[in-house]
Amino acid sequence: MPRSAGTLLVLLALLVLWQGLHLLVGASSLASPLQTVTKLAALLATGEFWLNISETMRAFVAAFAISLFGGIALGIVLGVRKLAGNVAEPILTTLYSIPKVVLYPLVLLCFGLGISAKIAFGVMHGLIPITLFSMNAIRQMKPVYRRTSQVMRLSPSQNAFTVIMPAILPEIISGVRLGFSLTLLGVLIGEMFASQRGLGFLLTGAINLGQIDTIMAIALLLTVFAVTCNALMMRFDRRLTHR
Amino acid sequence: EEISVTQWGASLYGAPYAVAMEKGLFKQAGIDITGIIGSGGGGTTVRNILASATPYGEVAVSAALAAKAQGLDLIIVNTGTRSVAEASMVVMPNSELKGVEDLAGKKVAITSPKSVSEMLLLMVLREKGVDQSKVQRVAAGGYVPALTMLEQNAVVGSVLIEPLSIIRKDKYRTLYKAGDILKPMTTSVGITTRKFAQENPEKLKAIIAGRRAGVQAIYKDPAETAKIIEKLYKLDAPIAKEAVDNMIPPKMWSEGEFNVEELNRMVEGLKLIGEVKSDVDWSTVLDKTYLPADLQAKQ
Amino acid sequence: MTAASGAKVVPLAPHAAAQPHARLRGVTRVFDLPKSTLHALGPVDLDLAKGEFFSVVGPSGCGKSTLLDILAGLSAPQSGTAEFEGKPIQGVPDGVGVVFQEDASFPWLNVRDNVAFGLRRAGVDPAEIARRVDYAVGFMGLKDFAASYPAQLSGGMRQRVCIARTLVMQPRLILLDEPFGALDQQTRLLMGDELLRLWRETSATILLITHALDEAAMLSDRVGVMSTRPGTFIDFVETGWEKDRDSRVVSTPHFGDITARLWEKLRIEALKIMSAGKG
Amino acid sequence: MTAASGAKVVPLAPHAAAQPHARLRGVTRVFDLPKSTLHALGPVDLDLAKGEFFSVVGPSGCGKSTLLDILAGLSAPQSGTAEFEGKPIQGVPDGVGVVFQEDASFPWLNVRDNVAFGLRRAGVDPAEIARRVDYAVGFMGLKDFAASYPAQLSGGMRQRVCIARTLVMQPRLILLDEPFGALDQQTRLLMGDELLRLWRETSATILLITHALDEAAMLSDRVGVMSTRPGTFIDFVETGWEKDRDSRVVSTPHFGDITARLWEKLRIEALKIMSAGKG
Amino acid sequence: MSEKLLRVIIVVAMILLVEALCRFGIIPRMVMIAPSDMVVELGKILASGQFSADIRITFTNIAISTVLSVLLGFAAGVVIYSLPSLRNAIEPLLASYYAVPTFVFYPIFITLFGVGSASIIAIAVLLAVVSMVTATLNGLDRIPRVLRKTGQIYRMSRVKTALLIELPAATPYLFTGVKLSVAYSFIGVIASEFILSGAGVGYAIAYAYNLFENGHMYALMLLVLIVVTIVNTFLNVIDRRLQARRQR
Ligand SMILES: Nc1ncnc2c1ncn2[C@@H]1O[C@H](COP(=O)(O)OP(=O)(O)OP(=O)(O)O)[C@@H](O)[C@H]1O
Ligand SMILES: Nc1ncnc2c1ncn2[C@@H]1O[C@H](COP(=O)(O)OP(=O)(O)OP(=O)(O)O)[C@@H](O)[C@H]1O
Ligand SMILES: [Mg+2]
Ligand SMILES: [Mg+2]
Repeated sequence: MPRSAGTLLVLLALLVLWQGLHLLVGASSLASPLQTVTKLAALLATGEFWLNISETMRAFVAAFAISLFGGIALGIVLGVRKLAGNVAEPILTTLYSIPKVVLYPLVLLCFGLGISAKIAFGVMHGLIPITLFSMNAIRQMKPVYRRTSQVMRLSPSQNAFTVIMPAILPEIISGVRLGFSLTLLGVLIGEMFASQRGLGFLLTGAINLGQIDTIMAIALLLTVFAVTCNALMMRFDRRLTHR
Repeated sequence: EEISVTQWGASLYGAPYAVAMEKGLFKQAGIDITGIIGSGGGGTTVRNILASATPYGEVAVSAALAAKAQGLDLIIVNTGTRSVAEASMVVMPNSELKGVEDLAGKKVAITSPKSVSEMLLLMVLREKGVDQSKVQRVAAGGYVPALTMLEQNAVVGSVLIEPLSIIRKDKYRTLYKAGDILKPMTTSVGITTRKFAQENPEKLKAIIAGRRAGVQAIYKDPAETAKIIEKLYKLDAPIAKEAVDNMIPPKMWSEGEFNVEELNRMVEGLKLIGEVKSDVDWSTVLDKTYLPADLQAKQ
Repeated sequence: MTAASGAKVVPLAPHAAAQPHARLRGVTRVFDLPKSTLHALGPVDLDLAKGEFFSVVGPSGCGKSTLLDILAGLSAPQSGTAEFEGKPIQGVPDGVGVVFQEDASFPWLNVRDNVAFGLRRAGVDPAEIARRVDYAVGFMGLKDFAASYPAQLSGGMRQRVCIARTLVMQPRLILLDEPFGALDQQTRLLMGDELLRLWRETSATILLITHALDEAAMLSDRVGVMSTRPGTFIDFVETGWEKDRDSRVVSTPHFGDITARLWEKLRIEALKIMSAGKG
Repeated sequence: MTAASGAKVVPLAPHAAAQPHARLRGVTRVFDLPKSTLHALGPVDLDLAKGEFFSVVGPSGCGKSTLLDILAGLSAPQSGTAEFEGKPIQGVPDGVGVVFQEDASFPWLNVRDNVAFGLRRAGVDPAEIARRVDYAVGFMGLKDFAASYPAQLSGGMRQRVCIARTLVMQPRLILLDEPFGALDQQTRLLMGDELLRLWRETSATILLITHALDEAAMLSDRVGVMSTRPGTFIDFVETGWEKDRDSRVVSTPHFGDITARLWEKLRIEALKIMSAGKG
Repeated sequence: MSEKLLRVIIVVAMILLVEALCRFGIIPRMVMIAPSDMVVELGKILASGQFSADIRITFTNIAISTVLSVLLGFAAGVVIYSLPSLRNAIEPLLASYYAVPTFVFYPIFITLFGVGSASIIAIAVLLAVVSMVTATLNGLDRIPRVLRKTGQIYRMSRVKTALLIELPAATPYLFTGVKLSVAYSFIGVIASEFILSGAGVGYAIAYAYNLFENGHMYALMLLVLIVVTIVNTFLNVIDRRLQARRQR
């Protein structure tokens, strides 16, 4: 697997760069890879930290589930209803490029504090990309597939589950991958404001106290988590679609 | 039930609640407080309070007044902290600056415009007779970035606050402690909605009484307090100890009684940064009826 | 060379007299565009005899695929009547198989599953599915690729997958829309031979749309030449080949005659467009 | 019908005897793949007489475009020699024009600017550019589209833009790689006539790669048939058409003879692959 | 055209609905002020110039960050494109990039770039640059090989080929990257200000939120919304111009 070997090399180079930067700017601004990993291990050894992780996870899983199912459903509706899709698309792309953080006060005011605001904020980030990708997946599905299922006289449900779903899956997965990352980001930002638990809360605390090793450890954890999930989804995609 | 406390976990405002919770003092007073909702402070805390099932919380005076000014139906039912002893100004160890007077004509870092850090700086300058327009204030966005600016010589001094100042005390020299220069003033107050107060006077009284018991416990046994803080705030033992010890002499935590003089001192400060435009008519804001009877009498 | 001896060129279809397998009368199709309408096809009269191999040639955009859609029941004619096995075509009739112009293989299924797709949906017994799929995969020369996915195959092989997928349903009328468009001449020739073999074995009626005149000339019993849009049949050319023919007919003089006749028809049609304004 | 009377089919190229315009001797080309090498072409010997219209037919992937690249100086042969006008080909020689297999029109330039592109790069005087571009645009029937962008044209028209862009450079050797691949038979026929007219007017040497045997038979003086990869010439077929021919030759019996011969060659080649393993 | 009309109708209807909800007190004034009030407030703060320093800082930072991400992303894209083995190694990482919470690197940036605009710009660039890299790679990939060959036929130099053929051929794809860079620069700058900084529109919104100045807060939100919409519409117009020549 020379491909992943190359990726490993790049990761190694990043590590070296990280260490170099650490030496350059000093330990108070950037913890070294070793310090970070040690700190992460220490954090992971406390039950407290796992509580925070599970808090973040709860919000994230809920937000992601809503983005996922809501986004796909909405995307499919907009993809099938051409007019609705054409009308909605520019609105959605504009909403997508709004810095959603400016709406955070509004979210707090509407949802109160606690998990629902975090979930809402995660959904605001993740829903639109998944919707847009799903909509385009339907729109760009080769018309010949529809004709084929007609010629084979498939029932509507056969058509939906054995033709349309598998045909649009790859696009949907791309959307879901982006939606995944952005939902996570949204939940974290949400936690950085008003909460008493969660990784975002820990991050705020660490930033306020200048605990750089904690910051880096959480960032590392999040990065590893997100990159792993992403890689798994890509793997799943390749497995399933053979393209 | 959960209540909100500003800067929970980051500053010692919350110590009485921590102690009261740990030692079961709230339960003794007749209420079961299970958790504290923390936040970045200011209006966020006020909003958290409003959104809570038990809308009581301790917030900065400025936030309470701002919320009131915007027409929120709030009342102040007790006071929280009454000292600025945790705030200081640091310089690099090799700095030539000796005192507040030397700041004239120099650049110093504050967290953000109109923040408490700026207010305290301005109050100190006024106290020491330094023209505030001669000191250039740079907003860093937070205490840690402010220290970074200091280290990079972008400024000569930086505001700082405990426990950060204790954690990093070896790296800087303290130019002044705000608590040494400024007279005591009310820095945080307990607020609630008028509606909640009318419907649940007993609960409210229990919270205030529980907190008061917490404050008394702190002064009685600082060592134990430090242990509790260490645990709940996840601080190192010596730092927690020093942080608590520093706050004992200036009597940081009030038992809840209102002191108009100290309240007005804070308003003077808020006027300096322009957050409050005129004197505050406390009678419309304060409600003493939920304080323990002995404290109601104190002025 | 067994084929083509004594074959004649007969201008109009004698099959039309018998009870036709499929029958179009005065069929037209008009598309509604955003601001106008487009008369795409017709009026077309066509009779396909049972077991006939019929090819359609005509310029691009003349309505060949539209014609196929109507026969497949995928779209209804604007006017006129379309019948299959004596019944009017409404929706896709049973017994009709279609190989589309575009690659319609499902990229998420391997070759075997692609071929078995229709049978599974129709609820055919698994043992029977296996039998039929094996046969079709072998027949189309895909045995070594049964477990491959379409992305790993060339365009020509993918088209074969689609043909096999249609075949296993054992349609009585097979409609093929330029199935060899992506192939080079050599492979076309080989595929043509296989198509002929298939046709003989199943005795299905075949309608083949192609733009290659020589392909039409070599494979069909009868070639219909269409005009430019709105497409109508301007000529029917009987090839007179024996049923037992194969690609060797290309080296007979009669093959040259047929292609020459087809070319001449097309050239006249082309010159008409020319004089009407440059295409 | 003036053409094709008394034309004969001559197996090998007599032009080769004269001083050839372009000349290949023992030319091969091998590509380095990540894990192996691919022998794509040759050895090929070829002489193009000055003013000859030569066509190449052969199966897909046999190396036709590779051959063209070598003549155009876009890639160097692995072994053997390539000459143009008596000089070895090193880099793109002056006087050679190429129309590629793929659409090479520049989508960001309108038709006029596309056609003028090469002349501008060569620093030709603006008045002269205008004159030549006008002529070529008119010649290719693009006058009404001079200000249009390629995306607004059909595939065939875009290919004409590329031909015009090549023409204005007045090349002495024109290499055309399946220029009519995207067109239907009718339009091909018309384009073929235009190509013949162009060839007569400029008296350039033309090498045309095509997969349509009838196109090769109709247009060329001589057709080279290539084997499968690695491509070598397995036959040269002389058509014997007069220089003054046009598409009417398709309805002569001789046209049928030539196509039949080309088909037969290809069929034998195809059967060889068949027996070697299914393609 | 009718689609456009429908869209305008829908947007206007939604605004009117919110307006009505606010006016009738179904949405309390403390939660949200009516859209018409937002406009009035926006007019006021623009007239008073109270936030003009913040607005200037923010939009300058966004502009700088966009330009930097576009240039850096393009350059990096070209380099990665020309080194296929590096590219193979990097591509799986690029695909996961947006999963990294960029803003936690702020403490490092303030050490490297100091407190203030430079660090904020650095975060925004970090966020925005990758879409430009991806778009550049995509654009370079999609230059048909035959266009480069055509350049050779006209015996053009490498530089001329790059300028006259490769660049125009890749432009529509590059522009997609530019669009994304703008969007992410907006998000990066304003989010950083909101969370981390002491100046700028993002900070002003957070500050207004803290002090219950709903008027200022919603006026500033509206400002951001309007600017994003205008910039987006403008970019889309250019994009459609570029695409129109390419598509039927
Ligand atoms: N769904 C549709 N809506 C509008 N116009 C259509 C539609 N389908 C086909 N057309 C138009 O009808 C005409 C005939 O189309 P059709 O696909 O039948 O041509 P064709 O003969 O199959 O062409 P080709 O040889 O290129 O496949 C074309 O002009 C086409 O643009
Ligand atoms: N740059 C290259 N690198 C590696 N292999 C190549 C390259 N160019 C062509 N080939 C291979 O060389 C063989 C001949 O290619 P070429 O394009 O010359 O064929 P062709 O006869 O023009 O085919 P077609 O009729 O499909 O255009 C093919 O197998 C092709 O895959
Ligand atoms: Mg068609
Ligand atoms: Mg080729």
